[in-house]
Amino acid sequence: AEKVKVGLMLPYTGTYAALGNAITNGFKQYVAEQGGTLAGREVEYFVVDDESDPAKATENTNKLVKRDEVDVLVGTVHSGVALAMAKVARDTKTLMIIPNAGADELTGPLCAPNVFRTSFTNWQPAYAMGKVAAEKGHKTAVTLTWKYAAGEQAVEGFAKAFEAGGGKVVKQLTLPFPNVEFQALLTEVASLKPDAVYVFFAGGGAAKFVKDYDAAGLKKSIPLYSSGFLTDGTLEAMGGAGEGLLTALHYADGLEIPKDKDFRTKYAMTYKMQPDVYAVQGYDAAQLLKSGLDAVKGGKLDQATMVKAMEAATIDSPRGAFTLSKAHNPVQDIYLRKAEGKDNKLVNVAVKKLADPARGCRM
Amino acid sequence: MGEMTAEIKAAVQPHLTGEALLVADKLTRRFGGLAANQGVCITLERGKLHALLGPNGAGKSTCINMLSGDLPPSEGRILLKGKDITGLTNAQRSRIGIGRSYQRTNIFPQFTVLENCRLAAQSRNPRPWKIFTDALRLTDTLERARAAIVEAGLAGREDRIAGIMSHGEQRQLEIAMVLATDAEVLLLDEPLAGMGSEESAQMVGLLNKLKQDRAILLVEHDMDAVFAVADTITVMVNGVVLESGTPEQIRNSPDVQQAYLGHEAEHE
Amino acid sequence: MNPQTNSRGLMVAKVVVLAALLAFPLVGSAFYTEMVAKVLVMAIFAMSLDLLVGFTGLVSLGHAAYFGIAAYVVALLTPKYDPANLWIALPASVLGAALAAFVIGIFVLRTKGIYFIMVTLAFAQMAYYVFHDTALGGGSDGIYINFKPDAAIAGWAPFDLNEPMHMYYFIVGMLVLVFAFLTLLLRSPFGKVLVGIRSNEHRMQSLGYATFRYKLAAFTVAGALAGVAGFLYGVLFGFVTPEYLSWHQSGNVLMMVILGGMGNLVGAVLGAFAFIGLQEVFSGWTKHWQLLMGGVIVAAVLFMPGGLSALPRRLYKKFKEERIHG
Amino acid sequence: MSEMTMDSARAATPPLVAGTDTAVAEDGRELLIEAIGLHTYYGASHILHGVNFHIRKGEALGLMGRNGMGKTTLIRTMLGFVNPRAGGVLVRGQRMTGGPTYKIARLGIAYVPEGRGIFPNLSVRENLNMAARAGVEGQRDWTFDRVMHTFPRLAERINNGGGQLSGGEQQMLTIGRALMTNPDLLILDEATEGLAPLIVREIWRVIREIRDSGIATVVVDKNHAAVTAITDRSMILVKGQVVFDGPSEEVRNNPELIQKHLGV
Amino acid sequence: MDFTTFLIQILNSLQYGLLLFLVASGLTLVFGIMGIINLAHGSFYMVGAYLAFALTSLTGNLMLSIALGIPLAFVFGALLEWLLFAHLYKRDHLEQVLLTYGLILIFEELRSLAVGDDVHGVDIPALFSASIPLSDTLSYPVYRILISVVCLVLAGALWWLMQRTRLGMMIRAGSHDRDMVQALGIDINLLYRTVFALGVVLAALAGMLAAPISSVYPGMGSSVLIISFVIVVIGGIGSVWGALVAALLIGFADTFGKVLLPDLAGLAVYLVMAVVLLWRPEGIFKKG
Ligand SMILES: Nc1ncnc2c1ncn2[C@@H]1O[C@H](COP(=O)(O)OP(=O)(O)OP(=O)(O)O)[C@@H](O)[C@H]1O
Ligand SMILES: Nc1ncnc2c1ncn2[C@@H]1O[C@H](COP(=O)(O)OP(=O)(O)OP(=O)(O)O)[C@@H](O)[C@H]1O
Ligand SMILES: CC(C)C[C@H](N)C(=O)O
Ligand SMILES: [Mg+2]
Ligand SMILES: [Mg+2]
Repeated sequence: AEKVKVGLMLPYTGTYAALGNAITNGFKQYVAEQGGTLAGREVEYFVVDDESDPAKATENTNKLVKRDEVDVLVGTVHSGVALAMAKVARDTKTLMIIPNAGADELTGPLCAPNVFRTSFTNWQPAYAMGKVAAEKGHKTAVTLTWKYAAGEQAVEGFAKAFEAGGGKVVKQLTLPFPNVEFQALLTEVASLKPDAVYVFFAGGGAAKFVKDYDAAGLKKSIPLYSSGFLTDGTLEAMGGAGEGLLTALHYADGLEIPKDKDFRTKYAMTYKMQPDVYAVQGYDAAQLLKSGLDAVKGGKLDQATMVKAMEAATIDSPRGAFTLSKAHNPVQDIYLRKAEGKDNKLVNVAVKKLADPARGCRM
Repeated sequence: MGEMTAEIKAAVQPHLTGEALLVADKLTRRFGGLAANQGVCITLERGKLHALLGPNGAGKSTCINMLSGDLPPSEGRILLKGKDITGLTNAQRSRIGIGRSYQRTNIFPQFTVLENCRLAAQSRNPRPWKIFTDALRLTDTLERARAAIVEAGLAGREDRIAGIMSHGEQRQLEIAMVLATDAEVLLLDEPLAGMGSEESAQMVGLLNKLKQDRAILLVEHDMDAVFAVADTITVMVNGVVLESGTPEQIRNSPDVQQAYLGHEAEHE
Repeated sequence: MNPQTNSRGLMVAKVVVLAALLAFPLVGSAFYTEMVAKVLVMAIFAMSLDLLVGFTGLVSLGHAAYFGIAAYVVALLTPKYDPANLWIALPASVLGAALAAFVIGIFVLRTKGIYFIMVTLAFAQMAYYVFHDTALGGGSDGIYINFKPDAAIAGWAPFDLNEPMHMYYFIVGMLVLVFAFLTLLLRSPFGKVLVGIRSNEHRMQSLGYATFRYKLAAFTVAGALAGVAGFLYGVLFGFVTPEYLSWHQSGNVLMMVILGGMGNLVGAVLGAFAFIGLQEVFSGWTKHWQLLMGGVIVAAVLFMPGGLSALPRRLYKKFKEERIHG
Repeated sequence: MSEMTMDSARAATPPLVAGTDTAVAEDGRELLIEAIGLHTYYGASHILHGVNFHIRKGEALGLMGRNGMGKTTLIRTMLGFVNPRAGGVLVRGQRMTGGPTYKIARLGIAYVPEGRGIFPNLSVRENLNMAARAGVEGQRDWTFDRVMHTFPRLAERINNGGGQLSGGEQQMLTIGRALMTNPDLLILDEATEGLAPLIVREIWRVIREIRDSGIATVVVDKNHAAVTAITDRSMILVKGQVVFDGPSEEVRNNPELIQKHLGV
Repeated sequence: MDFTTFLIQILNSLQYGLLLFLVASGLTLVFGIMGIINLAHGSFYMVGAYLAFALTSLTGNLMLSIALGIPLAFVFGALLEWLLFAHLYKRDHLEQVLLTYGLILIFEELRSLAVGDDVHGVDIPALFSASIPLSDTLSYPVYRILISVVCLVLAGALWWLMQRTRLGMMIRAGSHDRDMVQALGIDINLLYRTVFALGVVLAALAGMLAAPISSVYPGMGSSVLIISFVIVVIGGIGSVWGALVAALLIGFADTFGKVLLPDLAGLAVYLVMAVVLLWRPEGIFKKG
């Protein structure tokens, strides 16, 4: 069979570099498990560092699509970059799999037959968290996030579920991305004295936020909830400050799933480190691609056939098997996790088979 | 001529006779507690060279700075042909015919001697809207620049880069630039400093020629030169005018000798 | 090599380069054609900044503001499902950028040196946050230009920017225009004054030049030309984000100018080619391409003072000295 | 080459006692600076054409020549600011061709540059204090107070920024600062430029005083009469070549010499 | 905002301002006083933070790590000056911009190659890990107070060094005329090498001290770079007190901007800079 050309457009420098690397590792691990091929095809990689810079996104995508003529685009972490990628993918009708970026629009108003996602929408874990917070009997909450797409959408998801469950979001605080001086806002939180606080942060900012929250004495008095990105890959950096935090995400440590155990052992062996949610998403992107390739059976890469197969696929993910919604976003269990040591230990399933509402998707 | 000017002429400088071009009317300039100039009155007449003398720090450069618009006076007025120009910027004053040279060489170091002077000459007729005309084709400007270079004794050195010329040559260029602006009033701050004897002598000749249709204020510590060209001399000390008069009066004034000249011929 | 043959040599070189640019799309792939087009746009941007930095001595670290504002103007003028008219959109973008530069210039030109660098940065950052934090231009996600402007004049369209070739030649045309305009401007009396201001502004004033006005004019012209580049960039990629106004963008174009050699229009073009070209080549080699990029930049500063455009002269001088003493 | 042949120029230079620890002139006085066969270039332009130079301890030397003849270049070459393409510089018997300048200065050489080298961002007091240092033999003859005493005008402006001084005040400050290093050799490049006659006379007096106290001086000044009056020896440079090197008296008594090379 | 909250916000502003000054102090020295435009200053800050992380995981104690890190940073700074910066003093300032921009890229990649791209934490030393309660919900960490104290001490020391010592005078003189300083018998190369290294030490120290509260992450250098420049410039280049005042001003603008005008918070700092520089085109404490 002909080989398949995979374009990896991910951040390899800058704040999200670690995420880009994890996704790449995950993807390649699945291919390695398949004996170095996907559906019997040799995989040829074309790699572009997108630097998480939306301004360069269009051309970077063009590099893969027009110069390298890849069969499928895999990327990326940053929502803004992903939006630009998806535009090129739609315009050029290139198959695209998003292994992280959570922007709701990608599988909402901007959904397209050739664009898939193996990660999440920003809305999903946030919604689950809102539900849990309401169920815990909290009446008031304050939200706090960076003012950009991912943060705003997360807050919206949380508020939706929390208020549906009878709670009230009394104030939505924001600060510019990627500002990390939280003290003023923490003081504001302390003076509002809500029953709960919901935040969306990731990476270095997340670690700093949790430390500041703890140091300000708030962790003892007001429970902190978040989408799981807050504590993924950052617990070590938080020192003890993250201990006991409850977060919601589509992945957790200590899932009693054979697939996951297997995945983790192999990952740790190959890369000498523990996998995280990003590695899983990369791994699943490769799986999804395989299901498409299987459908064309070594023949020409007919997109319609592939799309159909991918839409119907059930991905045997380490996070637990999932299927795709009509808008091509995972319909997945969202777990409630609790930070213990360096792990985000599974507490329970917060929402089963949660699908993004995909408002605005006409597909 | 304004009535004020006449009054000043009569009261302060009775020896003045010609057409007053530039008048400093009780100029005062303070730097914090220090009054670098206090109530200084000076009149520059067409056809005359007025020398301003005084010990170091007396306020001579400060006075020139106020006349040229580089420094605003704390008090007092400046009149050009009877019109109050105190509020004008240095650029505006330059355009109405007041040119100056600096005590500390102030040139365009990266440019050639010719370009230095060409820019000076161009300021008479800047034509900024002519953006599709080659500046080097504006012959009137070029000619004036070349003439100034020759007058300042830099002939043959048009294409040298100004910044890497010797100190004395840069001092000559400093003068050439004022000449190129073709100003009616010249304010020269120690033009001879750093020049060799030959250049100095040449300069004295030039000043004598220039003053015929201009008014010149000369600050200079070279007494031989001053007495060779000055028609009027004002001596300042500590920011105030000590004495003003003809070269003869000044040379023989005991006050001036004590404050500035010292007693003649100690080792010369 | 006397100055005469030198300038003739330069002329020949320019013609050769132009011919190469014109021929490129005929041999290069569509992708590389687009890439060269991008470099040319950045070259226009770099030349506009060079007018300030290299010729007038005004180091602006906020030049991307005008680039970005022009891009937003086309983006906002383009209806969602229709193209805008080129002959309206282009002048509007350029005017928008020029206007912004004029107004900001009135404020920032009161400061000098490093302070000037910082105030230009401050104003650009404010413009950045206006687009970034408000819904005006789609917030941080930016907006798309779904249709490239239509070149029709009264129903007749001399070219179609949706054709990559046409777009490319349009950009080459704009580059040549901007280059010619700046060349003429710089040898005019006006241009000579700018260079004089760079060398010694105080003396220019005392010679009678109202330097503020000249600087404001230069700042506005540079803003307008940055606007030309911003317009082309937005149209070329069909996408506009606040990042176009960011200090990174301002910094990058400044790097191009310095790398190419300040005060030299050809240098600005060379700088754009070198900066983007190296980025392309290195990022194709390794994930850690910025290490190579950084290394090249450091080496360039140490061993290539005066930038790329000073290279031929320095080599020539070295050659001559060797002949004398060797 | 007029007036002197190359050989006679050599003859006027005392032989170099190379390889010994202290350089000593024929008359037994220590040689502070000795330069032989200096050829200095700025880029491609050849400025100094084989200049020989020396100065002994306690000697006062006048260096004369018209604008652009290479006086400053000679000084800067000897101070190590410029590296000559040929020739060598010995400072107190140590090979110091091309610098480093600070080591040369520490051998007791102080420099007052033409066009003033004050630090405008330092106050008058700081300008002086930053330079204070004991001489090579530990002498501390010149103190802050003595400089104040020599230039009372500076005392009045003591807390002013260097950049705010009048031209002449800056000149005084530069001289004062050079003296604060307690040098054995003071090089004054146009030190009286811009100074009022009274002060100039004062400077000549100071220079004489300095010379009498055993400090050597090299004076560049356009006032030839004054220079030859206070120096023992004079040198005249024309286009980067030494055309005269001999007793100042000879120059004083020979107006034609001045006429010819200095153009008065 | 009730009164207690208001007071606490003022405290926050002060504390944040002092933290900013800590980062900017090295820049005040290298850029403000020596006159070297060093964009890589943020990278030195990052190097310091990673150094604290690396050394603390070896020694287990931050204070000990800082004691070890300071001489390391000094040597590193001196080497860098000798290798690179020493060649640039006589060049155009903009070439320094280009060089140090290249260095940012290099340091960032070397960091990535050496320790990877993960976020790390550094523990607050046990001695300072307590908190002081301010209101029923809010308390204030002792470590932050410690940092504030260090800042004030540093500001004082820096001011004293620059304004009251001969060394300071020489440094300031050197920024204006290196040749003349040499002619006075001062080894300017050695002097500047030392001071540059000192600047690197200050930046690294800031990184080391801030590591426990800000954590250690890729790109942390560039996030402080611009703000440090803003501070040095609006304070008035070369003025240590100016930088301190400017840092406090920015602290206030940022803190109250976030609380009162959350939608324009990003603008606040730059608005302050623009206004200050239009009001005083040479910074708050302009030098003669
Ligand atoms: N910007 C300033 N700030 C403070 N003091 C100043 C300033 N400019 C000049 N002065 C002081 O004002 C006095 C007069 O200075 P000015 O330059 O006018 O003297 P001058 O007569 O030209 O002297 P010289 O013959 O030495 O050039 C001096 O004492 C000087 O220190
Ligand atoms: N940096 C430089 N680059 C090139 N040429 C230079 C440089 N500095 C000086 N020159 C040239 O070297 C020659 C000698 O200059 P120098 O300054 O030594 O003369 P000088 O005798 O001191 O003159 P003056 O009496 O005017 O100070 C001059 O022609 C000058 O133009
Ligand atoms: C969790 C984050 C890495 C998500 C990412 N910032 C985004 O833009 O969607
Ligand atoms: Mg004066
Ligand atoms: Mg000289």
